[in-house]
Amino acid sequence: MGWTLTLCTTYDSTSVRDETRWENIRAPNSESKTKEFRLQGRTCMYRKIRCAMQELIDHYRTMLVIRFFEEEVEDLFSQGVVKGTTHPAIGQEAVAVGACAALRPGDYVTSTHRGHGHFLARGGDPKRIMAELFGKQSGYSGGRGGSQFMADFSLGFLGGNGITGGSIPVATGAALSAKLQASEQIALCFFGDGAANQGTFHESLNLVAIWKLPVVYVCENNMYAMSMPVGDAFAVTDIADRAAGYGFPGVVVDGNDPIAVQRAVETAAERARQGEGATLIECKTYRLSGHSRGDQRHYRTREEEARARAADPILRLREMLSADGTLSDEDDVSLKDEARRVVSDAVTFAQESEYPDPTTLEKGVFA
Amino acid sequence: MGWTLTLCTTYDSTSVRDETRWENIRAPNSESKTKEFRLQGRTCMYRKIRCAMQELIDHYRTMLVIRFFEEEVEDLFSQGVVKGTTHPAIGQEAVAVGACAALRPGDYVTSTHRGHGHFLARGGDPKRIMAELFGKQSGYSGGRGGSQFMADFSLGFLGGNGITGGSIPVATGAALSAKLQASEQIALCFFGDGAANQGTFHESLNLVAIWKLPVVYVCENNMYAMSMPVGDAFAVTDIADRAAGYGFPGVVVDGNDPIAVQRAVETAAERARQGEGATLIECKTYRLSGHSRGDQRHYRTREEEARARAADPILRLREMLSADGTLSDEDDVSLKDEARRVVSDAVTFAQESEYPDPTTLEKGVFA
Amino acid sequence: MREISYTDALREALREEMARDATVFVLGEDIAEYGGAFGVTRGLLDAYGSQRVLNTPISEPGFTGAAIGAALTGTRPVVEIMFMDFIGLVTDQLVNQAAKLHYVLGEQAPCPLVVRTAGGGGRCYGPTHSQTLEAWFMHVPGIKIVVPSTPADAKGLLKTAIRDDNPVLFIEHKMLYSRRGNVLEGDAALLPFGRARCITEGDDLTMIAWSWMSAEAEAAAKELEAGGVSVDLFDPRTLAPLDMAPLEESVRKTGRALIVEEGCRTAGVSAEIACRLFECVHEYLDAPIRRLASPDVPVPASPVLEEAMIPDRNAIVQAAIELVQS
Amino acid sequence: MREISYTDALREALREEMARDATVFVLGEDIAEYGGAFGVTRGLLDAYGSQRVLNTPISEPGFTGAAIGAALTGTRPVVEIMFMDFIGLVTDQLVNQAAKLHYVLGEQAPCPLVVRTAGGGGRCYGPTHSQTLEAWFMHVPGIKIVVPSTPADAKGLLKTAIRDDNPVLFIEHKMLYSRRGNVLEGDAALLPFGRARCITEGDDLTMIAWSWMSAEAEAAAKELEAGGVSVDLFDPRTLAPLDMAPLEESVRKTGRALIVEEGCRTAGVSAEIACRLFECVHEYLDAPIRRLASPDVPVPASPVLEEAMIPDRNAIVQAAIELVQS
Ligand SMILES: Cc1ncc(C[n+]2csc(CCOP(=O)(O)OP(=O)(O)O)c2C)c(N)n1
Ligand SMILES: Cc1ncc(C[n+]2csc(CCOP(=O)(O)OP(=O)(O)O)c2C)c(N)n1
Ligand SMILES: [Mg+2]
Ligand SMILES: [Mg+2]
Repeated sequence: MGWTLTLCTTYDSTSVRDETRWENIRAPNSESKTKEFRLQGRTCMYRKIRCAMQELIDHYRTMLVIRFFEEEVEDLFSQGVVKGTTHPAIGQEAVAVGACAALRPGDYVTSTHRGHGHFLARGGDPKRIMAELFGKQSGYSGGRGGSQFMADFSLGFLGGNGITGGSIPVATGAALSAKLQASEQIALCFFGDGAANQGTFHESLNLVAIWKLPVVYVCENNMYAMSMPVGDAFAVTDIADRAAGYGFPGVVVDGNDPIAVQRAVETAAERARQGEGATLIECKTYRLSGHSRGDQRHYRTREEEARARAADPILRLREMLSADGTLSDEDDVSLKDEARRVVSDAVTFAQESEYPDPTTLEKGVFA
Repeated sequence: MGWTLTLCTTYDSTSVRDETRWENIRAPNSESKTKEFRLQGRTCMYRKIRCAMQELIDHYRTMLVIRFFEEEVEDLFSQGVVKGTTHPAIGQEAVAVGACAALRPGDYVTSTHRGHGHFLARGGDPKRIMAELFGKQSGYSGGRGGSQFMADFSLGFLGGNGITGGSIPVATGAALSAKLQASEQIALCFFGDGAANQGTFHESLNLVAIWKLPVVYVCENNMYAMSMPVGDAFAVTDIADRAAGYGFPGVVVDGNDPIAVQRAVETAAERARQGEGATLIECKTYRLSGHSRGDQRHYRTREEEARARAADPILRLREMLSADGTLSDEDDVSLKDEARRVVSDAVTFAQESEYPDPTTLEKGVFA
Repeated sequence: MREISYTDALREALREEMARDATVFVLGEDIAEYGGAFGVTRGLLDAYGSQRVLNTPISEPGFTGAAIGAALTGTRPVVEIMFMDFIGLVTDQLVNQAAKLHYVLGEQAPCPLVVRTAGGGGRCYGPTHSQTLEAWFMHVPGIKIVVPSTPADAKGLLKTAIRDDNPVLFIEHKMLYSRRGNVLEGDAALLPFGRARCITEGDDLTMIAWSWMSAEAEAAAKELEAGGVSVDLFDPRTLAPLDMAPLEESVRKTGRALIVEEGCRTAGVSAEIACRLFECVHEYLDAPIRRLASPDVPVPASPVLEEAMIPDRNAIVQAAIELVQS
Repeated sequence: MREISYTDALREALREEMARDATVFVLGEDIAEYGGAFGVTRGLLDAYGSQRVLNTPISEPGFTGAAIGAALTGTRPVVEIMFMDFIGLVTDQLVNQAAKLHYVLGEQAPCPLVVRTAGGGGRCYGPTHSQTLEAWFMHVPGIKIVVPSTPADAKGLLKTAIRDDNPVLFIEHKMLYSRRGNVLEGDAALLPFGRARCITEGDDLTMIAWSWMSAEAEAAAKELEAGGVSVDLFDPRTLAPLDMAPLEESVRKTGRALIVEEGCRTAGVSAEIACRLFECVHEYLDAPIRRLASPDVPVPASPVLEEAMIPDRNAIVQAAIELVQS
């Protein structure tokens, strides 16, 4: 356990009803601000917060695995080795890693169409995830679900979803069953900015509010729903503000900072476990790659992308870790090698796995 | 044109972003408060506001027609003369009458399952409405739609709906077509507190907000969705607060005061016509009757109902009009006679009308 | 054996299963104090408390989706969708989530969900409170469909539905709630899925009908019997799984079949049943199989129109006579 | 006549109709700058501006409902639902609002709404991006269903759909977007609803297929022809209205019919078509009508499983040969 420098933004959310709950995010310790920067038009700043060095290194490692995994998948798809479609989470690694780091083993996680990162961060096996993308029997769903439908119930990871917002109600149900069974589990629900305009988002937040269910909503606002900029899809600046309509807190955090995300989720998880209900955490981030294969990205400029790349969460974390002396260049190289090996092992595993037997097609429709 | 005394509450809504827009509701003139009363746990007060006497008498007359119409319908149903089901708007007359009084002839109105009052207030023919309930050919829908599906497109009245919240998206579309056709029409959308928890409510408010469509949302918060008290269905006190999540104003008005409703809708309609977008007006009122035929009202107490009956909008309006000397007892009797005649004429018309010819059953499925 | 109503039978099934298994809970609009629009859940709140009898806001997709999430994580939710007409609001939830997740997530978790709903017309409730829509769900792999017509079937099949590890669409009928009949207690009441019930036996004609139409067909069969036409009448009771064997056997015997369906004719359940019969026993048919169904129109509110639309015992008798004479 | 792709044909239909009638507008997810997930609306934003080419948030029920409201009040909206699998989200809107309002409001206002969507599999897009669900809507009175398989049909029928005063579900197919063929300009391109297209003529067998399956069946028919089996192949092009006359006539000639459907077998479109044929021309049948369809399973993502599921030209050839030999 040591002190290390990380990012923690000063985003202000008008929806934060109970200011004190969030003080450890907003002012994680009494040390003064050290550096300002601009992100998506807001002034943010670095602060020192209490954080185990090892934890940060772990985060960095997992973020690297996600990044390399997604880059590899993009490659495999564009080469036609892997069929179908995929939605890479490149640029959004900090949300997945920070949020999952705040959970306990039994907790539930629901994911999205852009879910490889969530699954990896939750401890999913890269080999079986990759095999699923290859449509192989050894994949998490035996090749049936593909990129958008993968789960590991033993990890509490209830799966991605091909319907935008599709797993938001599932999270309600997982939390409800936790409550009915008086377990200490909570449900963490990942979803995108686009999903926040689905009707089931509204219905779910209201149900969770009136039933005081232990849900932590993690909105990955990556600034776009496919080609739709958040500015066109919302008449409000912060999605977190919608929480007020349901009577629970909404907060905005820097989604490119794993620690900011982690602290926010920890606080929300604690709240949920205490029976105090839900929290909506909006993580502002950016999808650095295209929406899916074939996206020409006509709806945004290369300049905007370059600005966003400057805030790449992996670069920022590395910079910070090395500025702090926590991570040497050598360590960095070996961490990256390690992450690349995880990914290439996964590819090898997937390649060497068998396709499902077509005669099993009709098996398992019913339990 | 004269000065008369009416009710105007001092409900405070935290969602009112632009305070000045609402000043004529909140402080319609500079005269001081005259009387306080309590409604649904809030302190409200009478104020003097500028209002034509004739307008108030007209409101009173229409409210009486609605009341007697609904009482008659309840009777007819319980006698089994009329089949199917009906949802009386008894106690909610002030919302329908106040809101429709603020509209121009070409404006659109969408209604609900509890829509007879809206239709009558919008100028619907009591005879054809009653005939529709009787399932007769002369009814607005030729007997096909029944209580929940009646419209008069020549009045801009686009109909009720059997799906709770079903016409909320229809209002979006009507406003959209008005905008595309650069007409000056606006769409007034009635819906209940229960409907505000439907997903399409959320989706519609967002669409209307981002497209800046001329919609005035009139939420009739009658304290219950069937048996579900608003306190159980919402974790917030005011539904109007939800407007903030979409970036337009939400206000709360005393839904038992036709003038309060009218002024709020006028202001919102003006805003809509100016291209400034939507407003959500929450009218707090009370359903004095059961939800529909057969409702035993186990979910609330008779005491609560008695308290609500003391705030009966028709009684309050009459009290005020007579206290003010505007309405003599004689006038009152003759207005009531007139209203009763309108209703009994409607019943006679309906009784004497023909049933639709069963051989027309399959006609008109397609246009 | 006691004679009770279909409503009471359903309530008994819920009570018994809730008592037997603490993971069973019910949710839906107005099911707590109000007891549900048709009174089925009356008394459950007092018996099992507000943790297991959950009134929901009007958010059908949201609470059905929540039930799916709960079903995937160790509980057995029983959802009430007040009218079957509202099933269009939860089609995505049923089709893309409930019916698929077990298969597409590699058989990791069952989804023991029951969705109860009141279907059909006959009460002049109008176009969005009277529809018969089971045909859609026969076309959906991964969901079972129950369409009980008697108190015994209602109770026995609801208990089975709750114990089933799969999503079950359980379609009650508003014209049957007051129907009375004998029911058993506890496990003795259980009835298996996929087992058609033979209501009357006869040689002249095979008749197939479910839900309310089964009751109308029963009345029609009596009338026909009196008129000298003897009917082999079957109620499939579950449409998925569908018990074809006794139907096929019967058609081999009678050579004629009439399928009675309350829903609209085109692409209805009868088309599937007729097709399967044609495929298997066409060489035994003395006349084309007849589908008697509602015409392809929305259900009108007016009593004269609704009556003209939905097949009743008279229409069934007439169709049967035409068929045996052809 | 120019040879263009199905995608381009669809785009031409939209452009021509938008130019012809200022009340036509398009809305849907990512249809503006992005041009739609399959590129159909590319360029419309530049041509007609953001008032008539509306990008929507991800709110299918909300924007489909809005389109219904707009259709009822004097405009002609064309909605894009990105994948047909999402149609379950708007089932209530289509069934309880769009399809019913004209009838149940006493024929006061038409509802000229087109809902375009991309159906079907073949691209390994997985369980919620590959489904074939038209059968549901055949069971819904008040909605027309178009299932074009060629560029000419795509263009001609989309233009007709936009001019139709009723709700039209217009189902495109992701395997057909790149298919090329000749199309006409302007009104000459218009094609009527309810008119089946005869693709090949033959005496041995009647084959009926639509959308992608029509293309596969065409390939199969060529192969069968080469092998000495001549096929009367029909594409109904619209499922509602459904043009039965030429199909019946053909079966009278061939005595055998094979219906090919991409969707799941049970309670599919084929059941209805087969039933109608049985009802009308049973005495001409030399063998039971054969339904070749996908088995009753969700569409799996894995290429080997998807391929095993969906009928293709080989499966069609095989089924046809079995049928003519029976
Ligand atoms: C119901 C539904 N509508 C549309 C789509 C197509 N689609 C897939 S992802 C996506 C964008 C989702 O945006 P967001 O929620 O912001 O997530 P992101 O892709 O940005 O991670 C869309 C429109 C879908 N899969 N499901
Ligand atoms: C989609 C849908 N769900 C449920 C119902 C049954 N239902 C009819 S009215 C009603 C209550 C509506 O409450 P609210 O919106 O507050 O209107 P109110 O009845 O109080 O006027 C319910 C649950 C319905 N008609 N449609
Ligand atoms: Mg996004
Ligand atoms: Mg209400």
